[in-house]
Amino acid sequence: MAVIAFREALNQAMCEEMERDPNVFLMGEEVGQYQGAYKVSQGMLQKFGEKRVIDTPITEAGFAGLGIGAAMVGLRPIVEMMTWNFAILAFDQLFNNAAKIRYMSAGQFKVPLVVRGPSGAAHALASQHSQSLESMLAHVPGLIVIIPSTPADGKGLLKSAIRDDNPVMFMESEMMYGHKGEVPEEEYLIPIGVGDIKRKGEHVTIVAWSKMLHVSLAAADELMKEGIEAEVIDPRTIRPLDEDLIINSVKKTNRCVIVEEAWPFASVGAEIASRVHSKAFDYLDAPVERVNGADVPMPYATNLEKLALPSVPKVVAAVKKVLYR
Amino acid sequence: MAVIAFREALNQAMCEEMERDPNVFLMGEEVGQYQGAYKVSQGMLQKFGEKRVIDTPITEAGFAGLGIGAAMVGLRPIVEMMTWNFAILAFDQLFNNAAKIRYMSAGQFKVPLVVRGPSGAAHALASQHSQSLESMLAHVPGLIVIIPSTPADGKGLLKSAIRDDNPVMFMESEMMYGHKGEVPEEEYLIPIGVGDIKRKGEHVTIVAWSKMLHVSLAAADELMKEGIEAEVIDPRTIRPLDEDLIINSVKKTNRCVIVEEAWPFASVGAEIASRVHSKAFDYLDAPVERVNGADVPMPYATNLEKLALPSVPKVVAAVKKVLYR
Amino acid sequence: MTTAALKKDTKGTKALRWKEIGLSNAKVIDLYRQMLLIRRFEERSAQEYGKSKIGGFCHLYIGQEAVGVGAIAALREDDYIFSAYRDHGHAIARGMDPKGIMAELFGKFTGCSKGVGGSMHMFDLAKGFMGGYGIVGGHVPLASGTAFASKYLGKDSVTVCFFGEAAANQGVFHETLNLAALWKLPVVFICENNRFGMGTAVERSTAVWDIYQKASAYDMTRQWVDGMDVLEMYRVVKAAVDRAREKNEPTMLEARTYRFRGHSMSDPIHGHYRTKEEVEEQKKSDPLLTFGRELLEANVLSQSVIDEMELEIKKIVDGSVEFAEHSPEPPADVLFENVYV
Amino acid sequence: MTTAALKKDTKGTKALRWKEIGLSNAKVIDLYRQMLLIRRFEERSAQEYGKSKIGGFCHLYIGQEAVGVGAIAALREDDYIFSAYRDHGHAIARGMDPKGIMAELFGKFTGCSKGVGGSMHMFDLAKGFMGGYGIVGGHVPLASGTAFASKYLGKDSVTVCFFGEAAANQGVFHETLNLAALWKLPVVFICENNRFGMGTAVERSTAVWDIYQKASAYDMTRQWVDGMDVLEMYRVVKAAVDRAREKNEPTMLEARTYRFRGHSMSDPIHGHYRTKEEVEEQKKSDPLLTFGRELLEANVLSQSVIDEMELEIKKIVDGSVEFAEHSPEPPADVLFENVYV
Ligand SMILES: Cc1ncc(C[n+]2csc(CCOP(=O)(O)OP(=O)(O)O)c2C)c(N)n1
Ligand SMILES: Cc1ncc(C[n+]2csc(CCOP(=O)(O)OP(=O)(O)O)c2C)c(N)n1
Ligand SMILES: [Mg+2]
Ligand SMILES: [Mg+2]
Repeated sequence: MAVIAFREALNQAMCEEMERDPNVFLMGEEVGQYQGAYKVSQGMLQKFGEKRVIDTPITEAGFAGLGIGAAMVGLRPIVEMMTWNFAILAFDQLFNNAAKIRYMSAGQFKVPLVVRGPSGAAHALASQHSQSLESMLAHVPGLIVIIPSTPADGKGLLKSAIRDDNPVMFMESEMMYGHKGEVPEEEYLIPIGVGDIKRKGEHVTIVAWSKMLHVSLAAADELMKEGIEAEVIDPRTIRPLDEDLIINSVKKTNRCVIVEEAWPFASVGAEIASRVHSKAFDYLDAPVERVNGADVPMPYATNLEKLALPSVPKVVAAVKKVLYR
Repeated sequence: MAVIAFREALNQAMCEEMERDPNVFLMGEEVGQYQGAYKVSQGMLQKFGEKRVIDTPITEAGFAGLGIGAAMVGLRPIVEMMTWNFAILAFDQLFNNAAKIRYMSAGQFKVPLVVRGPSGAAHALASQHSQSLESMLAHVPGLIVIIPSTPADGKGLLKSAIRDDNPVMFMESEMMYGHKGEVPEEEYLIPIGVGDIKRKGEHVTIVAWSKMLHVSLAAADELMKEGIEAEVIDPRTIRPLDEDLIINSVKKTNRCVIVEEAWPFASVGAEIASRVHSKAFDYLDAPVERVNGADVPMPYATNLEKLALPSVPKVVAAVKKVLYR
Repeated sequence: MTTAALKKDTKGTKALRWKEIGLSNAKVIDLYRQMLLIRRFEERSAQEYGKSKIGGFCHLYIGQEAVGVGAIAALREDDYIFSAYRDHGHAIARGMDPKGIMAELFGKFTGCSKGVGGSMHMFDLAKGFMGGYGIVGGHVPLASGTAFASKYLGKDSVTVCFFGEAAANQGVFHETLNLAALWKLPVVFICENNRFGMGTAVERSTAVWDIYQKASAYDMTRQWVDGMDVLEMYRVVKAAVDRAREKNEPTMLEARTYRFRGHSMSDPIHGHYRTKEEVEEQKKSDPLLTFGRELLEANVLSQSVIDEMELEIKKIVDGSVEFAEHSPEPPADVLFENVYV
Repeated sequence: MTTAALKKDTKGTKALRWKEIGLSNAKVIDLYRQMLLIRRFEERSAQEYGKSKIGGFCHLYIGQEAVGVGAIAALREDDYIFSAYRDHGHAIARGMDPKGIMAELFGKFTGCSKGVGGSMHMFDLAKGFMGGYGIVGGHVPLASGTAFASKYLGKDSVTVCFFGEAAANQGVFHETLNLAALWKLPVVFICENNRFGMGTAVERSTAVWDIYQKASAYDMTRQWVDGMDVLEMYRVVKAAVDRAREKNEPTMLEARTYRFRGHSMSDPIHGHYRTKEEVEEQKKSDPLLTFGRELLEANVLSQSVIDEMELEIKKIVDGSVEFAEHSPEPPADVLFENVYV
């Protein structure tokens, strides 16, 4: 298998699907001539030309809506949001149009749209540029929410997202674009809605995605030193959620920790905790612990930002708590 | 005590605060000349004049932002959203500006703003006009979210909201504007963040707010016939949440049902369920049950809409489930 | 600019104007008939709403018929139409079955959106009727999307988007016009300026009362049209649609019209925001009245033909109510259908 | 319209132009000094960013100094200023302490936002500096809010709002201009057209390249200004601010300028989106160069005075770095402060 960076895996996924289907095109700010704000679309303008790799004005609601309309008549737009923070400007288009058109039209129209871009904190980008908004997106029926954590998952899931006939919100991580990982040479897809056990373990189940998956794996290494074997589960898709994978793991370990970069209140982590408590009620030996980003706007100062984000020590502490150690 | 309608109680709260403080003003679509889309601002233009009761163009992001800027320099705007569904267009202003300006400026500026309007389903308004979005608002640190269920609570809380120096999201219910209830003659305030036990009971705790509080009270009456005494708790404020009130009740009843009009995934109900499970872990005799609006865009047809919303039978069934009856 | 300036100016004698724009007598009679069908259909809808057979919001098109009928007559079958929540008239003008529209209003399974969409969300894939939408201005960018797709796919389908004058104050309208002008998309924006956004007069909601002039910020071809004159609507929209089809040139049109009824069934016809007198005055330019008179004077229509037409239309409308009445509600499992593919 | 048309046209001889607009020699020397301070401060910021003393995004104002300095010189102490993320220059021009600005860039507790705001979010209540904002266009409506408050409170404080030409494509810009024009708010919108939004040339992002003309959709007083000429900026903004103060008349100004550096420290100065030659060509109208020459020719400045100025400014900049270096990080509990009052 080739070892490539996350951004490269995403780039491959888009290129392969665009070669496969002429109705797939990429649109967004700086995706073309500039080669992508984070270089995810590097080389794509040269490869596919201005017709299919389109630079937009800074007008998130406008081009998101344009993408939705185009999808209604058979195109398969990939709309890049320079970051998901800016997509808030397009929430009306995503929540009231993309998510509802199929339902309102009683199935006459579908919206095969992918909206993708980086999510969450990078380094010292401060409050308006550091948000993890998957909880809001996942709250809305009609939307699919995918948030991969490895190059291989990113490629396989982005290809599935582009082929899916539903509006898919695809969340990446600025900090992970450089992460390298093995990616199969041959073509492959990863099914939407199927989670993955990233590390097997017997003593506790840790559920985490995107950047936090890596924090959790590092924590698992730490815990190993003390003989604690953590099972680390990556849902990969947030909506629909692979509930069985999580519940079955908890039924085995009897303990669960959820690690999430987002704010805690009414978050995806809250949803998972609620389900684990209800569906593994008789198996839990301790209440589910949730490790979240601090419930504050992200501060600029690096020392504070570090304190605001989930970390290996915080995860280790949470695991020990559920183990009463 | 006088018996008045919910809309009248809100109207009184605004009028009293505007008489008390010249810097308070009301702005929104149709609030003036038209006397309010739902007549909440009836008579206010006549009473306070065009300077303080201002009709806006249909431009939610624009006038929400205008309100935030005005609040930064000492005014206390009440911004009416004709319905919260339309406020999605202003989410960037509310999430990135209102919620963060105090934090980003290290406390130099504050945003004493109230954004209010009806939330949730009315009758056959279909998918774009029937949403309960409190979960998204409550996810954001920096915002306060209030969602009262009686005229008295509405008046006392709206007055507190107008006097509060934080941005307050105040959610009403189209269906409740006509609800009548006793409201004290003398001036009073209800503190933000303090819940209320709307009915005392020993066997089960039902947590519900806004319209669902009334569905839950009706269900409690039903249950009474079978000798089941439900304690019905109305948080009144969603963020900050009166957690102790809920946890203490559950510690007493050992059972909890959460009734919520909103979609289930990553909702306020999920947050409450997660906290109840964690903080009353050793007291729960059954997993928390959640009764939610169906996880679909709201259909138009009345028969389907009815099926989509929480109902007395659904709440009764949930209560019986946690009671293993 | 004064309020008066917003009213239509006269266009002198109209004798056989339609010949000059290539419309046959049969065609103009059909235009008249479509307007009459919409009028009667909506009057009946109002009655059924009164009987609570129809729920929710119900926004009538009465008074504005000439806009939709004239504009849509200029379209081809493979063109796309987007509407807002005031969409019944557009749906009928597009040739959608009145039965399916009335059934939709009744929330029945036989409705054009199977009863899940309702008054504000009529859809018809086969007719290129891309839907009615309830968020003011929210559908405008969608129209640039279908226009983009036509260009991308090398199809010459044109998109027409209807919206009100108050919607032109929404940011996304501005964003969309910029995209359409910048990328030269085959779309015609038709702003139905009926003078009010709910209870707010256009003069109180926007700084420039000539709505079509807003397109100057995008250097887009623009003009206003007498929205009470079905032939003018046809003529001007036809020209715009041809420009879009042949040159991918977008156009912004302002159709000056008037809403005879309240904003929705639950709103007053007049009151705080406009006087009874103003409404009565405006009714003098009722498109059915004026166009009917024109056709009678030209002996293209006779009163007896109109009477027959009324009878035929009454049958259609009665039939649609009949159909809606006897249609089944959507079965329970429809609640969970079509959330995802 | 061609790209060339976006470049400033010459205004003939400039000899003692400032006298005609009522500025003393001392004042214009101060304007020059402010531009120099911003330039040196930002050059140093770039170095410190290179040393990772400064993190996150860091958008330099180099090349655009004349816009902020000229405009802000036309304001009163009780006026309000809103900026975007390219806000260091505006903050310095407003007289904020370079120490506090550098400390903010360093993320220190002594910063103007105590280190929690950072490069994009500088605030100074006392100076009426209402903040720098990171969402393109997102701060524009806030400016209409402070202007609204001035009118509401009967104060004659004027609000000035800076934003880039690409921000003018955002819907909320359109919504805000309509509100400001409709309600006659005392606000001056200053669009800094530096020809690019990140890597996108203005011609590729908007249908009308004369950005100031977008205000025609709101019938708002508008004009373009040579943003490389600090005196022109002062003159035109002063007139606009006076109109706002005296007649509550809003104005939209387009300052034509150029960004000499990359969009942010992490972006290339030239490359895919513009050539080295273009940048070099533009540098010929560097406001420090041209205005410095003008003052020298007029014998208002001498090289020795400029040299002293450089020394004095170097001390200030060194001092600010010194100060930032030795300032403490925000204590941990600051993380949870100021979320709520
Ligand atoms: C974003 C949004 N804001 C407010 C509303 C409530 N509303 C529905 S229609 C309407 C008036 C729209 O007027 P106009 O655009 O002129 O269209 P008309 O109703 O006159 O056809 C308003 C305020 C809405 N549906 N969406
Ligand atoms: C809503 C939003 N979209 C995208 C971005 C990313 N971004 C930051 S600055 C910028 C370019 C803005 O250009 P312009 O408005 O001309 O201002 P300039 O940077 O040239 O000063 C972009 C795309 C953002 N911060 N906010
Ligand atoms: Mg209207
Ligand atoms: Mg720029």
